[in-house]
Amino acid sequence: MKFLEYEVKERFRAAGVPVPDGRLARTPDEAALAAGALGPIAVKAQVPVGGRGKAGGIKLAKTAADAKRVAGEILGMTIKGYTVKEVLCETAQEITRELYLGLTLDRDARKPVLILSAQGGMEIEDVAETHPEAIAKLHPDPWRGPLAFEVRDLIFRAGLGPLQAQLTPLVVKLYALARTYDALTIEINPLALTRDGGLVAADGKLEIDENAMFRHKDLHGADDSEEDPLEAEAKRRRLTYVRLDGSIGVIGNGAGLVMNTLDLVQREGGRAANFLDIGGGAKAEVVHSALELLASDPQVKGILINIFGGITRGDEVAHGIIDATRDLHLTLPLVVRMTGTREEEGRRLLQEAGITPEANATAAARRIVELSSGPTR
Amino acid sequence: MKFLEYEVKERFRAAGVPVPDGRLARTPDEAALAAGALGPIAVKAQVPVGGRGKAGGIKLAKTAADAKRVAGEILGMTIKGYTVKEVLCETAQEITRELYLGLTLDRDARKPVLILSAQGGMEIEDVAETHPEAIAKLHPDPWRGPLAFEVRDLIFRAGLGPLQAQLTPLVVKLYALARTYDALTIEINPLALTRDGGLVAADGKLEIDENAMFRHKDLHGADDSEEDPLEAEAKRRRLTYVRLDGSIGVIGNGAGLVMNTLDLVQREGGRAANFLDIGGGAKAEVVHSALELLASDPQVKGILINIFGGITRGDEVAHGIIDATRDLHLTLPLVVRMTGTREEEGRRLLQEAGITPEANATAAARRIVELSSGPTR
Amino acid sequence: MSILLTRESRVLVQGLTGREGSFHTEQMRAYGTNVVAGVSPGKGGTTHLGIPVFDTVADARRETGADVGGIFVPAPFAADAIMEAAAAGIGLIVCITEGIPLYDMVRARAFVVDAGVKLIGPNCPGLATAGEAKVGIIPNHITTPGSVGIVSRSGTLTYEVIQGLSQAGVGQTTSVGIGGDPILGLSFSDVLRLFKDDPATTAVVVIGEIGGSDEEAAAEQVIGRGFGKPVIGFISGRTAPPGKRMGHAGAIISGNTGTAASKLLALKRAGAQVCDTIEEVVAAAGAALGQPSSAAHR
Amino acid sequence: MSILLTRESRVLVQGLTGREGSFHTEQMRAYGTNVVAGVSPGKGGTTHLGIPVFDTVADARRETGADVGGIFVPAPFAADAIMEAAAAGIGLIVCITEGIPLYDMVRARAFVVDAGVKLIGPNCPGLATAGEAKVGIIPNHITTPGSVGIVSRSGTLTYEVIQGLSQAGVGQTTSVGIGGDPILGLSFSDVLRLFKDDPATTAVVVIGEIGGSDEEAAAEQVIGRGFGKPVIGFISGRTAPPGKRMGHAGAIISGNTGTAASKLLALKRAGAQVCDTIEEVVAAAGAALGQPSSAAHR
Repeated sequence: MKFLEYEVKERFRAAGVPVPDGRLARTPDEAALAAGALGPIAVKAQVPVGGRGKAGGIKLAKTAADAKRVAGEILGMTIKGYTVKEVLCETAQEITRELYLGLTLDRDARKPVLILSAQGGMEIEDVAETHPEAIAKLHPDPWRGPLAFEVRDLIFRAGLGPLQAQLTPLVVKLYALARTYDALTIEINPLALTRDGGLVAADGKLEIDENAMFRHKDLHGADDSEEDPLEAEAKRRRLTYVRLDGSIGVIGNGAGLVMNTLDLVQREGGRAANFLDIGGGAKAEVVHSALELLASDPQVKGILINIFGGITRGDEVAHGIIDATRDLHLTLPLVVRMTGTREEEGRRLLQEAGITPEANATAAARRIVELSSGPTR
Repeated sequence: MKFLEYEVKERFRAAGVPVPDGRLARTPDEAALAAGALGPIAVKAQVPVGGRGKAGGIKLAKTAADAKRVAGEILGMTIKGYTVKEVLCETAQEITRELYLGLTLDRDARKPVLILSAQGGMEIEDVAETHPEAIAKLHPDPWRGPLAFEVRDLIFRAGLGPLQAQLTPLVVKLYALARTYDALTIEINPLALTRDGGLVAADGKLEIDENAMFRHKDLHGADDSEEDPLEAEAKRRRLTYVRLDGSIGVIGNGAGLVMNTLDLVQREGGRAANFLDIGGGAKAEVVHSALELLASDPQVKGILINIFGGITRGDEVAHGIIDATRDLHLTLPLVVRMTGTREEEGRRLLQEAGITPEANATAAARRIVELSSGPTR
Repeated sequence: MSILLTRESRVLVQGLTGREGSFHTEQMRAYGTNVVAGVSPGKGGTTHLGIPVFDTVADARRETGADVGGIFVPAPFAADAIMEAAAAGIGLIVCITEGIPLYDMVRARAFVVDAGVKLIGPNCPGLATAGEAKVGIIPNHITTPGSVGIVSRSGTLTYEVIQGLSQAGVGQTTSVGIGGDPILGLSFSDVLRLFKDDPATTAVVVIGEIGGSDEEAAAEQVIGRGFGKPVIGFISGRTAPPGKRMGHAGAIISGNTGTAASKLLALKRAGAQVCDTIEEVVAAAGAALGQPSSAAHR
Repeated sequence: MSILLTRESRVLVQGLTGREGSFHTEQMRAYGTNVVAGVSPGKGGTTHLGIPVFDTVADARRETGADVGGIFVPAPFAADAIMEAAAAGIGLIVCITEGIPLYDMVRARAFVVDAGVKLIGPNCPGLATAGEAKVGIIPNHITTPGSVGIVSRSGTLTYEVIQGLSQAGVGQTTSVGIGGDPILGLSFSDVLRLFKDDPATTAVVVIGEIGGSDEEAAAEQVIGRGFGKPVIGFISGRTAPPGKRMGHAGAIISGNTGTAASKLLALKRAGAQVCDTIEEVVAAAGAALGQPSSAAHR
């Protein structure tokens, strides 16, 4: 779950991380009022993606009239598929230096990692390539969290020793926020050093672990439903779905198996329209729902279903397929490969419904590519 | 720092530890109002000491008229030296069983210890003697805190398995409270099992580590200034003072040295009126303040000052003694033993002021006992 | 004769009385696994499926000598279950549960490492020593005893390989699904080291996928350093686009790391035979054991 | 020739640039202590009292080879300073600071134990190896080299004993003030074990006080099990009433535990000679070394 900048900053403020004064505006007039109250402001599009500045989504306004005008320009614009519905109007900062402070998962270390960089304001991955010496990392012990002396050491290693007194509590607070919100990623970028010597979170990012949502039932994230209605619909249906750019719809059980099915489709000369994992132990309804989703995609010219039943039962899957083809009046080419638990029952049900399952995944992939041949681009 | 029952329960409630509905009353009429709102209530004297029940400080009231009457009896009574100024009026509980849950420091383990007992409602030390098998203990790892499986194990060991689902989160919350408040001791006693099967904190105790007060500047504890004005005054003067029952006032630097001075006084046939440690590096003003305090005690018939200067400087101590004897027109017998840092300067100053220091602690103790002989009881 | 699990292993099931725990425990017993105890707090003293149930893992271990644990408890309680097993001295913990919060798992992993015990998973199909015992959810009927070891991040793809091998007449020693989460217990390297030292295993199949760099680490640190047995490698997700999470929290290509190309290259450099399809994997495993490669096709 | 500290010890001072740190570092150097580094975050690269100052203990240790640390930082930061020293591999940490919060200290102690290093204190006077080196605040002029070891919970009472011994012509090896707090690093038992193994120490003075049961533990587990050297014991607080905290957070008699009587009895049973006054302690130590006991009186 992701949050918009203003939502992140509300949480920063509550945790004692300094943020600029700001107000949310949904109309140009509200932006003008904000400028009246705050003085010169930055007007910032609230969208759950990076690159707002380059896209023209962040503009300065010295007066209320300015603010009204630029807010009028930004509100309603589309940035990477997201329509701007709100702008954050923030006191303009006199920034003398931009730093980076963030936490993310270090997969290889199997621990979260705090990252502090003397080079902020850009993507940390880019800094890692261009100025690796400007980045310092700390892997806090998962039980102890970052200890004050470890944080000081991080700061000295990042070459930010003179800011140590201010930065140490900030790093500790950011980690505490990460823990409180089960953050996969939390970032202050840029962490701005202002003319008066203070540190302020000029922009912030927060992404919460979906697996931990049972601890955060009160939270509602940003509406990050892409303009693509299929991904939004898949999310509503609780299907693990990723949109791709080919023409063959793929359904399978298990991430590795589905990924392999995509690979097989490509190997046979086709391209998949999606990744769709129905998971383990899926009932007929889930299969039905998945087929319905793919059938609604005009890009899909044929559907391949690949099931290896462990917990998942062949008869359940077969029922889902049969019901869906009937209910949806499905006319697209459909190829099924099915093995594992209750394989015999499932195959028999399918054959009775006029669907002949393929013997193995490679053959199934070849068959669907043949059946749905036709250019998609 | 200690808290009154109602203050402890406010914190329990905020942390999600269930407590009875209750209202604080400062007059019999307020107690009557509480009974009107809550129905049958327990009226409980709010004093920072145990043994209220035996002293008549807790009474039941079925009606508003009852409540007014018993509150009138309890308000203004004196329990172990404390005048009752407030009563807590709480919904009377139908208690079917009383348990104990608390945390304190286990000095030998060098860790805090959680204690759970199937026998509540009495002092846990008494349970430990009479029903040791009813007590289960858990020493949480200082970094990890009590883990859920460890808490379940604690509950099963205390023979409270059937309450496991309710008790586990309660234990975790109590420990979190202890950490939040830097509690030396935190107790729910009794932890009451009610007729409807719920658990409720019928009484609570909380004592905070004075050393951690810099983290809790917003907290104000119970007014536990004993009726003895000297201990209250010593606290205001930030002197480490303990009232004893003899006639010889004792001042020294360092807890071990002062304790040893008390022992020496008793060995020589006297009895100390107090323990007073001026600590390390005390300035003349502290010595002055300490002498002023003892001089104000009518029980004190003579004063013994025993200083071994490490950080503490002899000349500073001498200046404090000389100024105080002059300012206070001190006529009580005064014996000084002084050695260590700046011993020569201190001794010279004292001798110039007509005070001859003793050579060693034993001689000094003997001398003050001789000088201040006279019955104190 | 295998790694990690044998028919002598004394298996305890945490979450025995739940729906998943009950179902798979029956499957495990049908496979031949020696399930000696279950743990369900508050149900101690009862029996379920004829298996004695205990309140705590410590009790269960003391009373039954259980040395392997399978965890089928819901995600919010699974990290605690792992730590309970580790604290009680269970030597091999197999956590099937999917969806454990990241921070819970980071702490549980650190706890397991401190305790010096082995963890497989979470979010994994578990492991099966063919013809002897299994802990987890690998389908019973697909395994065949033999001499190929399997280690895999994917559940269903593991089944594909096992079934393919069995149908081609190529038996297995132990098949281990290490799980698809970013925070795991045993890694590819850990399991490969065990296979290296197992005399019964004469060839090993490694089924990786995009994301992370565990396959690369295993290639460089284990396979490439005198492994001494044929290794057949396969990576799924070659056609997955960067930045898109493919189901598993772990299956994501971030920047230049975690690509199938990098993993395949590392395996190749380490001397493994890399394959494009599961069929090729099966054929290669058969060939490595000296069987006619045609036997690998049906 | 002593325990824990010698003239070769390379001492680092955390909080060097503070008032207390500066004063006592000068005293330590005047005593002969080899102070090689100071640590004050943000002042790295400067010098203070001619001593190089570093931002972190790790830096200081790397650059100067410091192996003993003295901590003079204020209470709110002292536990962190202890952990920093332990993490940097400082083998002996001496924390003088008084008033560290209980939970801070409980965690720091666990950290130090995990790191496998030694901690003396907190809230202690430190230690002095007579004529060689001292870390802490024991007055310089009272020590005399010799063969009596001292271990004590009290600061000023330690000075009394050292001075009394010196004035009676009885020299010391090392005097260790372990501190008066309830949560401590080295215990009486730990220090006594070191004295037992130190050939230069031929008799040991133990200065206990009411509260806790460390004196009893030391008597039963160390002194009473073939200590092999005379031990002279003293307990202060015999006349302290139960339930009243005597200055030190540790000095309190709770119920039946922590009384002077119980400690004296345990020492006696273990074969120690227990004394009523410091003068008797001095006389007994002199006698134990074969000096005329009259020399112990001035």
